[in-house]
Amino acid sequence: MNDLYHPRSVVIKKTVIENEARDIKTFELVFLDQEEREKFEFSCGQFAMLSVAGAGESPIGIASSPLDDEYLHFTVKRYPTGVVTTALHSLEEGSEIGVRGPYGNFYPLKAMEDKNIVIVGGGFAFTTLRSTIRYLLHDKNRSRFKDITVLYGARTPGELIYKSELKQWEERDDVNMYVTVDRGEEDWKGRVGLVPNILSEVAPSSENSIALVCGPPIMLKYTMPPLLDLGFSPERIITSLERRMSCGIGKCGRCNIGSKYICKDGPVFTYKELRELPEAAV
Amino acid sequence: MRKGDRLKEKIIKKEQIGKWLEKLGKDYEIWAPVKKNGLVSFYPIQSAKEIYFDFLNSKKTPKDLFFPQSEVLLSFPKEEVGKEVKTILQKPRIIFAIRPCDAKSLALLDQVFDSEDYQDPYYVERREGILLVGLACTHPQQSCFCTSVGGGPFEKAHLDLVMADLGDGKYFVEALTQLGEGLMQRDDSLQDVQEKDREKLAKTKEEAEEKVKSKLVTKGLEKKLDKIFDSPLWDRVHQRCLGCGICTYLCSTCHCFALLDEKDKARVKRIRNWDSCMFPEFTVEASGHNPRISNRERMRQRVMHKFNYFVERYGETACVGCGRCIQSCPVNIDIREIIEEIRNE
Amino acid sequence: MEGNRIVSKEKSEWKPRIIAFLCNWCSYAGADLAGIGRLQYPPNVRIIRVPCSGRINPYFIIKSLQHGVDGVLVSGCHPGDCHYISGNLVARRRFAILKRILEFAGVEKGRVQFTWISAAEGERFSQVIKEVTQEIKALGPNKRFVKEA
Amino acid sequence: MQESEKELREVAKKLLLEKKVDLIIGYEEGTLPLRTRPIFIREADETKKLVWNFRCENNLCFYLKMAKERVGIVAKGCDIRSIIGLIKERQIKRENIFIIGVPCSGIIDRKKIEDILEGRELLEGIESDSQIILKGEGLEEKVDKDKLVHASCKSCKYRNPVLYDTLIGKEVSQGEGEEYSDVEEFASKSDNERWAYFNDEASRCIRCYACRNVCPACYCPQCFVDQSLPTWFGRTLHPSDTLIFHIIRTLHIAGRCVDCGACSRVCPMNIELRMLNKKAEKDVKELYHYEAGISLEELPPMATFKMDDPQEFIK
Repeated sequence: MNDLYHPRSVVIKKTVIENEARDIKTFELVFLDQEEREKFEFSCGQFAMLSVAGAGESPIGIASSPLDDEYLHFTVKRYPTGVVTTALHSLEEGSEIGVRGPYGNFYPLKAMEDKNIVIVGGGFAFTTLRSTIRYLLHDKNRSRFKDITVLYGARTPGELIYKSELKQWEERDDVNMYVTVDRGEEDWKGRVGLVPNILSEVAPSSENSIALVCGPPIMLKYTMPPLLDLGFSPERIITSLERRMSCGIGKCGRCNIGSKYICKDGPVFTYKELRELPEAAV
Repeated sequence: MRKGDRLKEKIIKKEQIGKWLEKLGKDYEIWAPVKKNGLVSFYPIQSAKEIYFDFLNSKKTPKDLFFPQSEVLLSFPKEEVGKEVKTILQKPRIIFAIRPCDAKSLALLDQVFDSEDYQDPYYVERREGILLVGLACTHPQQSCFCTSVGGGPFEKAHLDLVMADLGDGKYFVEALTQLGEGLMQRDDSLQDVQEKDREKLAKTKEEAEEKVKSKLVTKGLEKKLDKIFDSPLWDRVHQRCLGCGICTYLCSTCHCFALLDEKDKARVKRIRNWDSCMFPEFTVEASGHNPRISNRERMRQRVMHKFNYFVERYGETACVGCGRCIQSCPVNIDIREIIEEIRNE
Repeated sequence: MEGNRIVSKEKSEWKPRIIAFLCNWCSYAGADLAGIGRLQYPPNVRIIRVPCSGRINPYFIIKSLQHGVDGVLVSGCHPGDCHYISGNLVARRRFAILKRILEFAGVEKGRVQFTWISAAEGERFSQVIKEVTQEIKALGPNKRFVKEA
Repeated sequence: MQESEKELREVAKKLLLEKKVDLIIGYEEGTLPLRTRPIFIREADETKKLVWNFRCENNLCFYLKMAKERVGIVAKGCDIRSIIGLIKERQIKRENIFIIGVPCSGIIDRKKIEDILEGRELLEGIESDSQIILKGEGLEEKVDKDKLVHASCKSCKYRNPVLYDTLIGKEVSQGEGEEYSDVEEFASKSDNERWAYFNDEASRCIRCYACRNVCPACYCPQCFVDQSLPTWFGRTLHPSDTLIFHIIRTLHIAGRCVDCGACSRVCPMNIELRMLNKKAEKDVKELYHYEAGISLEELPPMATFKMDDPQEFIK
């Protein structure tokens, strides 16, 4: 009866510190009851409520692919005033936490088939895009999609997350990888430049293409004009929003933007939808 | 329900009410308006003597009997999970003398908490286990505007039974559901309705409706609001706002909440508390970023949610015109004025 | 939690749980000295070391009561001896008002106590603990502010 | 009253016309009987909306905390004491505030009217010099203003502004009577009685925080009760949580509270918040001989100390 708010038990199998500042960690979670994993059917772009007993719950995007059926990945940034994120970061491997979800809508994977995919990500908001890339590049799926271009940027090389995977993807010839940083460092040999600028340089074709964009609000704001210039129509630009959430199921009211609830009607919106929402500020 | 079925109408004398409630009290826990510390609120009663019949409306809305301001949803360690939602109501309940506007607010909350895609177990159990005995409003206040938002002082919708004070020591009682009929039949001393009672009822109703002096045009308001999200109007209307939670916590339709954990010696409790969009903390994210930075944005959200977003989502205005926010606002922010300003914008 | 169990036993067996916030520079060392000197005092006190009595926020005291402790003792340096010159003097004003307000609200006199104990006063420390424990024992279990499970 | 209202409007108009201030914060008539409310005036023409009367119950200092421009504020004795506190604690700058001081013989406590009405609705209230006429359905009652004066005002010793840039009207006589008689009477009750009283008051609290928000002394960017890391106290309606909130607020404003009574007046649940605050005020006066909001120089008592401060309470 109280299933709605009842988190399922998972164990932290592994944690990976993703950045130099050591405040972004990826948690590999395994359900105590494997049946629960099977019931936990999700798609790329969705999120779940992670809960630490005594600290509370926090909405976190799912970073693993739906095809990673052994585990779930969540990449969490710890904030000084974030009760749950701080609690999560202090947990050791083997600790038990709760997962409730999956919630929200997802990227239109079906509509993306037979199309060129342009993925633009910034900073730590790359998580659900990572889920998507893993999904698209999976042996079972790759052939269903045309060209895949990934543009990912962070402020500094130390802030790039999923570094080993980025390298793997760069080595593949069926994906065009562009990794950039706002500010380079001495041993950084890669690109330096803001995501919107690199996007204009790379200039992926908009023909038969869909763009997925996810990043901090300021990046979203400046990425939209170049995408439009490249010929992407607003309904072909897909993005994901973030707001403070509490219930995850469209009831508690705090992620309300216009008549939509980000947690339920989102977090994935097309740029067209977004422009019609008050308060979205993109 | 068969409309106009006169067998479902009875007359009860004021002095009989005590007896009737005593009979009902055997099977039901009765909650009724009681005056304590100068405030009228709904409390469980033992005798009809405790009831404060002459109330204009209760200070707090009876919404908290369905959706409490603070409620434990779960508790850990996990062996206790699942035991938590025991039967919430020990005994079926009657809310006696609920006002029609507050009954309507429950119908609005149903849209949120008892919809096709989501049934809140805590809310639904209470909703199913609590009967609503309405008391028609013979003294609407100056700040009432129920008739402008689809209600009325004698509105019968969403009630199981409705009573109306005919002013001559008699109450007109009408059963509106089978359960309501059951309540009525509990007492065979209820009298049959005479023609003059019916006339009296019509007259009282008319008088009451006349007393609702505030007339607001809410039709088309949602369309107007669509266009004025960035209007300077919001700079004006929020100016006085103190940013407190009175309007939201006394509102009969506000339903935002927060889930949070609390630890005590033995366990962790996951608690659901009411929250208010008027508080800065409502939207502040872990990063410290707050998308609604000032009272201006927060008040706009409150108005938009009631008169635009809710309408778009559920087809109705999330306001029943009870006027509580107007009465209790410490700086006299008056939603009627705001609506008027929006219309004139 | 252990203390919790003690509370729930027969009243005759009831032993108060007391939290003592001790300044690192004086009273804490005083407690140490009492220990070194093998001075006996009741074992009902849980010590929390703080850098100065000025560090003690009224929240600590009220929160302790809310969590169900039966008494709170705060001890700092004698006036003039503060390691940080005046931490205890500012705190003294704060404690004075706090104590009066708590008692006004119905918290029994003696439930929350304040004292100055220097690093050299081991004997005094054990004496104060004896007295405080006795007084709180006489008051019985704390019922004020306790948020029951 | 009429005279001073006229004078007030003229002063305000002049201030705006001469561009001495950008904004006037004062009172206008509200939308309910006997209600006035804050008004913000930037155009000289609008000053005719200003009112000054027995019903100007709000403490307008709340708005000073966020004003960015030069502000003229209509302020009663207690409001001015609040302003002094804000200046002293560097929340506002003296040079940005033009104080239009109004001597005040006490303001209305609408809760007393509710008691008189006993559930009936007030449809009209007419204020005359010494009386209020209450009108409603089958109701017409004349009540002496004296009977409706808020408890804070009765014994107020600062009815005439202690600091101002211009004074409207004539000085009035100070309040009379023993200021702390309520507190003393209450203190004479038993521990259990006092605890039961506060527990009962706190059990009505709905955590709307109107008392805190309206309080001129409460200006923390984030209140302790809203802090999440650490979460100091619970956010439930348990009287322990709500009482702790009120007690800690009392401690925070001890030596700073000017007993303007705004917290009590805004409380929708009729919680008598003054009792705690008045007690703290009394203690501060007794122990440190300090009264809040009187001088711009003297340090707030809880931010300072004396070597020989009383310490009879130290074991």
